[in-house]
Amino acid sequence: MLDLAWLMLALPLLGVFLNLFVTGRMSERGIGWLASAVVGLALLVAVGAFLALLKLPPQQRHIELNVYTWIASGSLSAGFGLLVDQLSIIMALVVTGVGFIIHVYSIGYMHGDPGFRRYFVYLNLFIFSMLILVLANNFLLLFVGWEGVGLCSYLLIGFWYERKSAADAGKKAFIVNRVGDFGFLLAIFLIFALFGSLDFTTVFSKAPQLVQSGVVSGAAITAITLLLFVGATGKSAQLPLYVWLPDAMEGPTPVSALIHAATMVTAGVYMVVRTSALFALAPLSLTVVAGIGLATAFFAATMGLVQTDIKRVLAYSTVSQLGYMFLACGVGAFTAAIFHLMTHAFFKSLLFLGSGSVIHALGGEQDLRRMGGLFSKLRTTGITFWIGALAIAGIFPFAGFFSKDEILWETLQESLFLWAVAAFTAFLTALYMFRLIYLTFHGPSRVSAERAAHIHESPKVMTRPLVVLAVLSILGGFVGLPLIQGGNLFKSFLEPVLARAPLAHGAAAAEAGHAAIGFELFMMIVSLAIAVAGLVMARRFFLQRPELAQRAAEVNAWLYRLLCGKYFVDEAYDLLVVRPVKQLGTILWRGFDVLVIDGIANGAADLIRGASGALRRLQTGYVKSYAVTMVLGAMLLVLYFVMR
Amino acid sequence: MMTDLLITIVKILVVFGVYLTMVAYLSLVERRVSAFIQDRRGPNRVGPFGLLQPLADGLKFMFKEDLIPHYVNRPVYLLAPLVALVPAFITMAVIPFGNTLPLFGRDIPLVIANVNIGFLYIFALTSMGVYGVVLAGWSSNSKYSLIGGLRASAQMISYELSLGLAAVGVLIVAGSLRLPDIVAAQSGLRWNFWMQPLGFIIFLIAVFAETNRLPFDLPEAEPELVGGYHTEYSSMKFAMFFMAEYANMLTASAVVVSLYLGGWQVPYLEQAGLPPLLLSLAQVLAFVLKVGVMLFFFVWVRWTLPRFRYDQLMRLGWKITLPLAILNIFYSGYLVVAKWV
Amino acid sequence: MFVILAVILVGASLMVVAQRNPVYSALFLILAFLGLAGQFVLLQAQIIAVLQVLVYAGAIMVLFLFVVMLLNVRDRQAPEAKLRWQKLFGLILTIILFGLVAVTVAGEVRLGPQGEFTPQRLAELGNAQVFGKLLFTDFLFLFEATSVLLLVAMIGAMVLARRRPLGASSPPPAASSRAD
Amino acid sequence: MSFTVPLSWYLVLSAIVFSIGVAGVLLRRNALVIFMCIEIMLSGVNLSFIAFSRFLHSMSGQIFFFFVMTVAAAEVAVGLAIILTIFRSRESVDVDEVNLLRG
Repeated sequence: MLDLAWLMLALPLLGVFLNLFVTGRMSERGIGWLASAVVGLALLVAVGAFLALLKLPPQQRHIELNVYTWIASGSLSAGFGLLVDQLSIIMALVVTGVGFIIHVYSIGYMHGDPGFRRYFVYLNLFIFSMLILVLANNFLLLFVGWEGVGLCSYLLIGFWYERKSAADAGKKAFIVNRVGDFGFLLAIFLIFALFGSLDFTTVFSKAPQLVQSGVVSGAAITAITLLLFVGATGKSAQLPLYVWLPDAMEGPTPVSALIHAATMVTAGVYMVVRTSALFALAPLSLTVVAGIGLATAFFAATMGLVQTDIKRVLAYSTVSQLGYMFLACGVGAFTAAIFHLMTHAFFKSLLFLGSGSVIHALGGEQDLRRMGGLFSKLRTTGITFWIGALAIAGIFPFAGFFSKDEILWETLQESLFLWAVAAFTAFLTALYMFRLIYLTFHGPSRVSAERAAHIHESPKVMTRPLVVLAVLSILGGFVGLPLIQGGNLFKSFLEPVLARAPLAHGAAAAEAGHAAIGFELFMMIVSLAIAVAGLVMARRFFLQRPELAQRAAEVNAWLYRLLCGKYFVDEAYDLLVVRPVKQLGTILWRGFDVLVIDGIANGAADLIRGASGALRRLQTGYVKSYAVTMVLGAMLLVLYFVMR
Repeated sequence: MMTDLLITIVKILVVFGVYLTMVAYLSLVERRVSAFIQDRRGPNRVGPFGLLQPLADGLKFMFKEDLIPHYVNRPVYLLAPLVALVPAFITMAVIPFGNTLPLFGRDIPLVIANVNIGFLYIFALTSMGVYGVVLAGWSSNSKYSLIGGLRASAQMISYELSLGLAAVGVLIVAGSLRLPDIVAAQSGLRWNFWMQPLGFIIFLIAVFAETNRLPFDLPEAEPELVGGYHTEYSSMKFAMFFMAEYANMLTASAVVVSLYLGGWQVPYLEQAGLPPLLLSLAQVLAFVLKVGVMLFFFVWVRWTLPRFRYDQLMRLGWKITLPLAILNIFYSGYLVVAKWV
Repeated sequence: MFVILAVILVGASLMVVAQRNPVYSALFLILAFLGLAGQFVLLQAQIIAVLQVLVYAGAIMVLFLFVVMLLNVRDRQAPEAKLRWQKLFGLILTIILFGLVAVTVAGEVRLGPQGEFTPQRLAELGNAQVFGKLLFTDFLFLFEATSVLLLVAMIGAMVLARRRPLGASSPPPAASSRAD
Repeated sequence: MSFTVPLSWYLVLSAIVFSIGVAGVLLRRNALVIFMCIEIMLSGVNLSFIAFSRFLHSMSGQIFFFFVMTVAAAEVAVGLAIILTIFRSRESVDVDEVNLLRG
């Protein structure tokens, strides 16, 4: 089964080509189910590979498949190779699993859209790129997947390109990502310069020795890891490059769920975890990662608190949760990061799909202020949404509780301050999530009259995925049970991949954890309490006494404005980056482009026109002239032989 | 050395003499046979059975006024009859009319030139034969002649293919391009006539077309083209075309006999125990007889079959005989592989 | 013998160029080909000589004559000034070319290694036999390639010469298949 | 037949014939004649092929002649067809009047 891992890649690609070239006359259903089927089959392959991997002893769960040598130039040789190990298989499972569910959901959601086929082509292409990203066995191929998902993201955000806002959002996402990609590329260059290879295995096994022997300085490793992290911040929407993600909500909701919640945005986390061996050698980088992650988590949560667009709330929530993951990475709890990544994929896609269902039911309405009281009408959506919210807020026994608690626990091992901020963020998380729930599903209906008439539960093709995801959101956490010895299956499964990186504090934390089970239990209760507190407060502010929220906003007017304006980061970027660049562009356009570039281009054209005008004379159309030319040529040849 | 040359010269003279005589009398034969077929008498006044008729004809042609129309292209007009006549004559050089003739203590091969590619030589000359007709047609500067010439060129080129390809079968069986070898390969009853009837028929058809004989005489089809390419010719020049036609017939008959009817071979005559000289002469006689039969066949066909239409002619040539000829090549190959020959 | 044939060849070639009437040109070309065939016989390449007569003189030239007669065109009088310039130029070019080639070939010719087919051997084996054997062994691929070439040319000629797009019967381009 | 004619004579003859062909191509304007002159050029080349074949005791020259001939035949068939078409549309075979390909 492991040898067939390439099928995971091949199947979505097949879907792309089939839907691009073959299924021209197929019905919507046919197209949609074909696209879903290839991803479903890929999921089956992934499951098969996973089971096959489980059968192997932990030390051998590392299979590399070299499909073919892609680039071989000098000492640079990048193969098209796949790496199947615990980490990548989990990622592949998440990608294909959530991907499959969302494909199915999309059949219902995109029903009747003129770009139906295009949508599924993009979606399959995305799955393909994402699988390349997670299965790549070297940095270059990883980068290919990285750019591939970026492209798909761009295409899908701007899917409704007739809308200027959608097209702009696509461009914004792409451009902001380029900044991160630039860092990533630099990191790759550095890695190649220092290690002479781009293969994960080679680089990671070499790195500790090279650093120890002083061939590669610690500063260089720090530089590499920081640059890698720059890439990660771009892709995973961390400070300061998070700005594109909220705008990305212009895309179809399933896309937001798949790409901008469950999979692509977690690529940064995956990349950091994948390169944990390098990060482990650079404590400074880890600190930066933790700091950025926590800051992002906190600020995004505060911004999510005041958003009125249902999807934007979720977008900020995603940013915030990604911050959590980076925080986990930063404190060395890589398994916790991946664990949270997985559970987050489940409940966040559930939430997005639920919001999609709501939007679908309301005929495109996204504004929280025009919702409310929908629970009775959208029962399935409402229940599953609740499950998702409980999961993200970290209420026992939903998935989010386990993963978030693990992060908080690991953070507490690292520093009390970090823990405090993280815990407060958890509180904020619960607060904005339940705000969302209460404003959407409960309280008085604020839906406009003509929309209210059409409210209906979504078709089964949409609600069934919700149910599946809800089940996953409930059960997903139990693979990583804390406290009980050997209960954390997830961690013990994943640990060997990261074992190559000796994690000082991680190991210490494990020691400490086993030493004080009571303390850990206490901390779990604390975090649960925090979450419940958020819930209660949200209930009070947004359901029972909405005027309280009003008043709070008035009292802290400047804070409210700040939050509503999203800290005016976009404006600051506009002022600091966009305008100068534009001005520079204008200068270059007026001065350089018109005069020099155009001059060269037009000059070349003029030259060719002039030359061809002259040469045209040669092309007289008379056979005679050609004959004369041939004779002259023959004479020259003969002359050459005579002279020789 | 000198004797060899002498013998060759003698051979040439003898062959040429016999040949010309035969050509002359062929015209008589044709008229007599046609009369016979049409149930009338034919020329019988000049000499016994009209045997002196060719002589009288010849004299008449010579003393007629040689009329050259003013609008013709003179040099070519004069050249054309010669071009028509010569190839037919010199083709005879490679035809073996007998085995060796033991005379004065030497074995004289009864062929003027035993060229090792005699077969191709025949074809080369045959292909030259077309020029006489074409040039005559063109130089006469008359529409009948021109059309006749064009028809002749198209027809002869078309059928030359079938001719050659049909004969390839013979070559495959004989394994040589020398005509004496080809004849020798047909000893006993193994005439190619029996071995490859298909090839023989195709060859025969093609030969009829090459000689512009009925049913393939479109270049000179009287009802349409007056006289075809020789409409504007008169007197001795017309006689030359006339002779050329009969010479071609004669040559063609000789070739057919050599290729398919065993040449000078008479089955099992060698075993009869005749003295060598007698044997040799008997074989020459056999050859002449066979040619005579072929000639009679030519005449017979002429007065029996109607003329083809032009498109029918082309279709027959390109769509029927040519593929069949190619088929025949495969068949011949099979003969060789299966060791039937 | 060489000289006689050479004179025929050169003279006939010159006449081809010099004659106004294309029919005469064609006739002289046939004569030139016959002269060339004679040269080939002198060079003991009988099969080549026969092929020369059979294909060039017999088939290709018939086709030429056929077309010449079909078209029956006369040289029209054209603007003379340009023509004279052209002629002069062409003549000069030709002479220069000839001079160059002649200088190259007339001097001492260094012969490369001699092959196995000495005249004696050739006479023994038979020119045609050797030729055929080589053609169907060492040069088989080329031979087959030429047959494809001929097929293509045949079809091409038919397509080009066809008067109407479909269904019309035009005189078949006969000579192209001759070299089989 | 004793062989006395040296190779260079043949080559010079070949050069002469070739040059005559070139001259014809350059001087004449009738497409048909130009075609014939091309055949003359080919003949010149063929002559040297056969001559070399004779003097080098190699059959390659003769084989080459065969291929040249084949190509010539194909060329003539196509060329004449082209000339025929040109004549049909223009009532002329003067190459100087055919200049549609003028740049």
